[in-house]
Amino acid sequence: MTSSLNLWLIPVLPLAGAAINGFLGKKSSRTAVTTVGLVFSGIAFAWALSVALRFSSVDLPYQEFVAHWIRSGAFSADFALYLDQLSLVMLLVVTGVGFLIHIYSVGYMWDDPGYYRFFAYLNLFMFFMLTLILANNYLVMFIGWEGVGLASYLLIGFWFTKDSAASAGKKAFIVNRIGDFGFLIALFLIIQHFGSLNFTQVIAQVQPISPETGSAGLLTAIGILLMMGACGKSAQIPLYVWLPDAMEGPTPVSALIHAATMVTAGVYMVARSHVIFERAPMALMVVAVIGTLTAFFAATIGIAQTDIKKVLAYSTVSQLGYMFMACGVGAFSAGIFHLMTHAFFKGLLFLAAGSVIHAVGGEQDMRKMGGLRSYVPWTFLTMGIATLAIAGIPPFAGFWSKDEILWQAYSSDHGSWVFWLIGIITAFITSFYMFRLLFMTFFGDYHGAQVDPHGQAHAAHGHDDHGHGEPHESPIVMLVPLMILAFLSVVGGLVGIGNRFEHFLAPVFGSGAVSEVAGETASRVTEYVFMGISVAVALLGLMLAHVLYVSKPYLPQRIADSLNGFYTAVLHKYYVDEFYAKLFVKPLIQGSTTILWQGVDRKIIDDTVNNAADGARHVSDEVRHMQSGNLRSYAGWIAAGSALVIAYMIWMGVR
Amino acid sequence: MVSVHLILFLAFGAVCVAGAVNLLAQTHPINSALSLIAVMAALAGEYLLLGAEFVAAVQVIVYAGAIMVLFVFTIMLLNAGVEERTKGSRVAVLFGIPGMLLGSILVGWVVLRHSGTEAVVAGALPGDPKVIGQLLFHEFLLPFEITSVLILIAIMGAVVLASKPATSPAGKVE
Amino acid sequence: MALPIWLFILASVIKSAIVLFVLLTAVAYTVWLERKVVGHMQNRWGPTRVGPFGLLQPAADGIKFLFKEDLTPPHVYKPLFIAAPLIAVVFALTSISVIPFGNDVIIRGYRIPFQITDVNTGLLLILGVTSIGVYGVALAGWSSNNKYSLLGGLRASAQMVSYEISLGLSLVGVLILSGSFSLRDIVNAQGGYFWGFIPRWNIFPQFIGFFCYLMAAYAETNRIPFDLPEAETELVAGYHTEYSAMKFAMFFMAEYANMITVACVATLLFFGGWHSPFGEQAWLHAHGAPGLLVALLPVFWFAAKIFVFLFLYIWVRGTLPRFRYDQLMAFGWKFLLPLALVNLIATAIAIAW
Amino acid sequence: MVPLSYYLVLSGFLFACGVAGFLIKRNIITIFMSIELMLNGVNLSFVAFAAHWHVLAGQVFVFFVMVVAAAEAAVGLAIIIAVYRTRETLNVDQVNLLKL
Repeated sequence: MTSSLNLWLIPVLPLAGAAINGFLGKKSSRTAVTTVGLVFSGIAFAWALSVALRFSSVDLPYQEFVAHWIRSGAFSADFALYLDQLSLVMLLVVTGVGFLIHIYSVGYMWDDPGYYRFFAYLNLFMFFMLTLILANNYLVMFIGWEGVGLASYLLIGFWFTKDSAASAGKKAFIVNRIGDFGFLIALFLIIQHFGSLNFTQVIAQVQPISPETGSAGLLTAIGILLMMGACGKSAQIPLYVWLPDAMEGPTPVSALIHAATMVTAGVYMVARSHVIFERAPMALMVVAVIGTLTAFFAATIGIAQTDIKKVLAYSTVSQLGYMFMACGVGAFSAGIFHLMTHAFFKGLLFLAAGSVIHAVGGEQDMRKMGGLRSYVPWTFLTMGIATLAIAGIPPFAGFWSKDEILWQAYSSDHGSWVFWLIGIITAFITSFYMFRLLFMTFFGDYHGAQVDPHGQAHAAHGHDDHGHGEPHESPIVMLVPLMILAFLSVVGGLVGIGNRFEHFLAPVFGSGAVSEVAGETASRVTEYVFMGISVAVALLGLMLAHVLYVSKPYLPQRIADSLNGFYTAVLHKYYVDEFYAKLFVKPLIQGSTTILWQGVDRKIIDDTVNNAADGARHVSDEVRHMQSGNLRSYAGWIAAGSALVIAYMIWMGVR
Repeated sequence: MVSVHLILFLAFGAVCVAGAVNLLAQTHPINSALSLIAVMAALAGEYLLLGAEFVAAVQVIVYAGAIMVLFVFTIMLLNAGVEERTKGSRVAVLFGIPGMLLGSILVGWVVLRHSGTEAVVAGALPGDPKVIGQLLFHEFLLPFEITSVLILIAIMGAVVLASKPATSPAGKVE
Repeated sequence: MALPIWLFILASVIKSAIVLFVLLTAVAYTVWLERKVVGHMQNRWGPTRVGPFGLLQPAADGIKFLFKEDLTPPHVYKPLFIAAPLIAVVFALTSISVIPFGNDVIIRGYRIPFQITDVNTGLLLILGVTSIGVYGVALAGWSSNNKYSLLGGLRASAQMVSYEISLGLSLVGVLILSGSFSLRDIVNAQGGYFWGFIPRWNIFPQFIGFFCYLMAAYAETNRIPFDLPEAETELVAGYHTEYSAMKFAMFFMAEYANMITVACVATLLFFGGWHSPFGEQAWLHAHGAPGLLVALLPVFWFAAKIFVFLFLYIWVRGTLPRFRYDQLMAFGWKFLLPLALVNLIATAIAIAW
Repeated sequence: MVPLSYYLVLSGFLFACGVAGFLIKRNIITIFMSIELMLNGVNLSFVAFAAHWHVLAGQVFVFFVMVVAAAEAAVGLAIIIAVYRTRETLNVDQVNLLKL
């Protein structure tokens, strides 16, 4: 290994920032807090860049030992870091986008009383996320995994005085627990069978196993359980329900955690353990199915949402579905590619949405917006770019990655035309609702004049100085990140041309079916055909949206009425939340109330304790008469007792 | 042949036993105190037989000369009379006495049965003051210092306890 | 060479008899001396009638004591009332048994020490015996069932216990210097001279110790200025108010015997025992003086020193008034004890260097 | 020569007498004396063992016991005086207020 890269600096710096802000921030001024928060995350980003520059000179995978942690018998898990192409990509994405969103937050959260808290949490999240990425074994990864869960809980419930926010945080946390349960079981299985959680060792042990051998069942189990964890973290069916509610958090949080970085942790984890999945076709199938269903399902819900952030949330879910679809068909590099581009444009979308909300003074309902493009041109511009990107219009970033995924879904040996079909329909829906969002927000004429400037969101955001009356452009500090991200969303996809990205990641995922297929001219033709289809679909969605929401605004209502049952179902997200409430939550509450509380706690535990106490009191009531207050009686007791002791000792043979 | 040592041991032992029994038998504390002094003096004799002459001297000086003087003094000060046989404690009679008897019988049985009959040579271990001093101030320095602290505390406690409270009837000034 | 056992016993008996006789005579004549000296100090003649200078006065006193009626008051606690004077006198006389009066004498090659018995913890034995002696006084006071006696007994016991501490501590300095409990060794350690002319007596290095010892000794023997137990002006006659005839005489003898014992101890410990202040013994040895002279000269010096001490006792009695009891206790605990401790520590440090 | 067991039996007897005194005596001062008697019995066995095993530490322990006894006597007698001042009695059967 060449000269040390000091990777440990990258996670530790944000941690230091979090500590400083968390402990001292309350007293110090906003500028100080800003400086600390930005400087530490910025240095982390800079360091990540320098690492990337020196990357070629490092022999991979580069591992860095930090400290001993657990050493029990043969098993050992250390605090150690691991760097290869995959984690480098994630590293750059997280630090870069994270840093941009930090900058953005300065403008967005400036008036919030919990300013220092926000930055402390944000830096804390950065620390955990980087730990997750750079971990060299599943256990450290799990620390980061749980840590980002914690950070997301804290940030979703950032305005904890608001019930919905607090409960949303709780919901996210609990739902994630379910996924983590599976993840943990998977880890236990890995320890059980491979005796280590170290990536390199696990891979080394899994490599020789071929899908046909007996232990494939084991690998399948591990894979499915890992996928369960991924479902929790990355909001896949059936555990996606927390993500839409998570929009209660501040918009930068939604952008950073619930679009760009954390929710992709699941994808990263699946990709990281690709060796296992590749040897468990069953698990791969599960991943693919879940991903595909989620993509379609969430997209359909996205159509009917009127809250701008909810729309983005569901689109996030469906995009994550795409990524999982890619992983499921064995095209991990495609998934990661989409992860990166998605980080760019979805982060951008959220930030732009935040800017819009900021512009209209905290209003999130798209029906109360419209015609904003004249008020907030920059926001409009960037958001348009992002929309084009996500809709998959070339040459924007989303096009390349999404098209790659679709192509793989069809062509790779794990894939099939079903995935492709659903994927293409989803692409259509995606572009439709994204443009719907765009048109509803920026076109037509402004409906927001009568917005009560002191709405609840208003109170939460605390934009007292502005927000009422005319919508207005956001400050420059918020616009700069938008522009940078916009630029990235434009060019970000170009790295994928000619499968350069795949080749970059090839050392990690092994040169699978991906490159050869891409190499053949015959299939290249078909690939171009598919490319055309997806573009056409995207444009179709654009036009439909334009027809419905620009040229003939009265149509949607009519359509809604015509298929009203389905529409309401979609509007209420297929009643999934209610369903879960009936199925899991209520029985849980009932059971714990009747059995655990009334039964176990009251009847068994409390009564045991009370009876013991009563018994003690009664016994001592009798015994206390021994304390007669007479010296000689005490002497008598002592003498008798010592006689007994002596007799016992002699009997025991102590002589 | 009955050695001088045995004779002396029996003589002093007889004094000890007599004194101890007398201590129990006498009803007046001062007689008990005097018999206890006799016991102590006889014990000093036993120590001499065992060669611990320094211990014997200190036994006489400290126990007979100081501690028992304190007792006698207290008896005289409080003018303690003949004790009346009150029936205060059934436990002492029902459990204490049998317990005491049982314990002592057991111990005596064990001692007589299991301790070998090898003799203790008279003066086998000359308790030379010099050596004892060496022990006290080197190996047992810490206990020694601790006991000195104990003594100090005891003195202060005694002063505080016996000092006449302002309101109580005047006792003998001490 | 050592004596055969029978000869040893014989010698011991003879020595005991001599010592006892001498001691009792000394006691008697100390009384006479005291009366004479105090008398002269008070411009009186003291006893003059019986014999020349009243020299037969002690005999007359003895006879009187013997033939007086020995009455026992009805209210006393008899056994102790009788036992008390015996205890007092017996323990007073016992302590003389370990005191060496002079050098060993060689009779037909047999070493015979001028000492009844030479135990190597003689000093401890003296201390123990004197501490036991307290009971005589205390029990006398208590058993005679009389408030003056009781007060006397209480005072005696408290005072003796208190001053015994200072007494012991004041002696420890000497013990450190000589490194032995055996009186003979202590005395031998004091032979020779500082710088050739000052006798190597402990009084010089241990002056403070000697002072403490003197004070404590006065208190131990219940002598003026510490004779609180028998303060005539306060308690009629203290602990021996109820006593008469021979029992009273026993207390009397006990007191003076104690005085002599204390004087002996002071001489042995601080004044070089039988060593003479001048170097004449060696000179006599050199010039072959008669053995008897050589043997008795130390005894003479010893007696002379004791006489000086007794005279000091009497002198003090004739001079000083009596302390108050609280003054006595304060003096003992707050002045004498710390002083003795300081002296002890100083000596220890000096030796350690 | 005297067997060790004789000394031990003697000390045990003294100790037992002390216990018995504690049990049957009413006068608190006498009870204290009984305690002293027990301590003396223990001391005897200490010295006997010291002579038997040729370990001088046994005699050293006797000194510690004496110190403790002295302290105990001082404090105890002071307590006795205090008790007598308040309760005007030395009979332990009359001093039994310390109870539930």
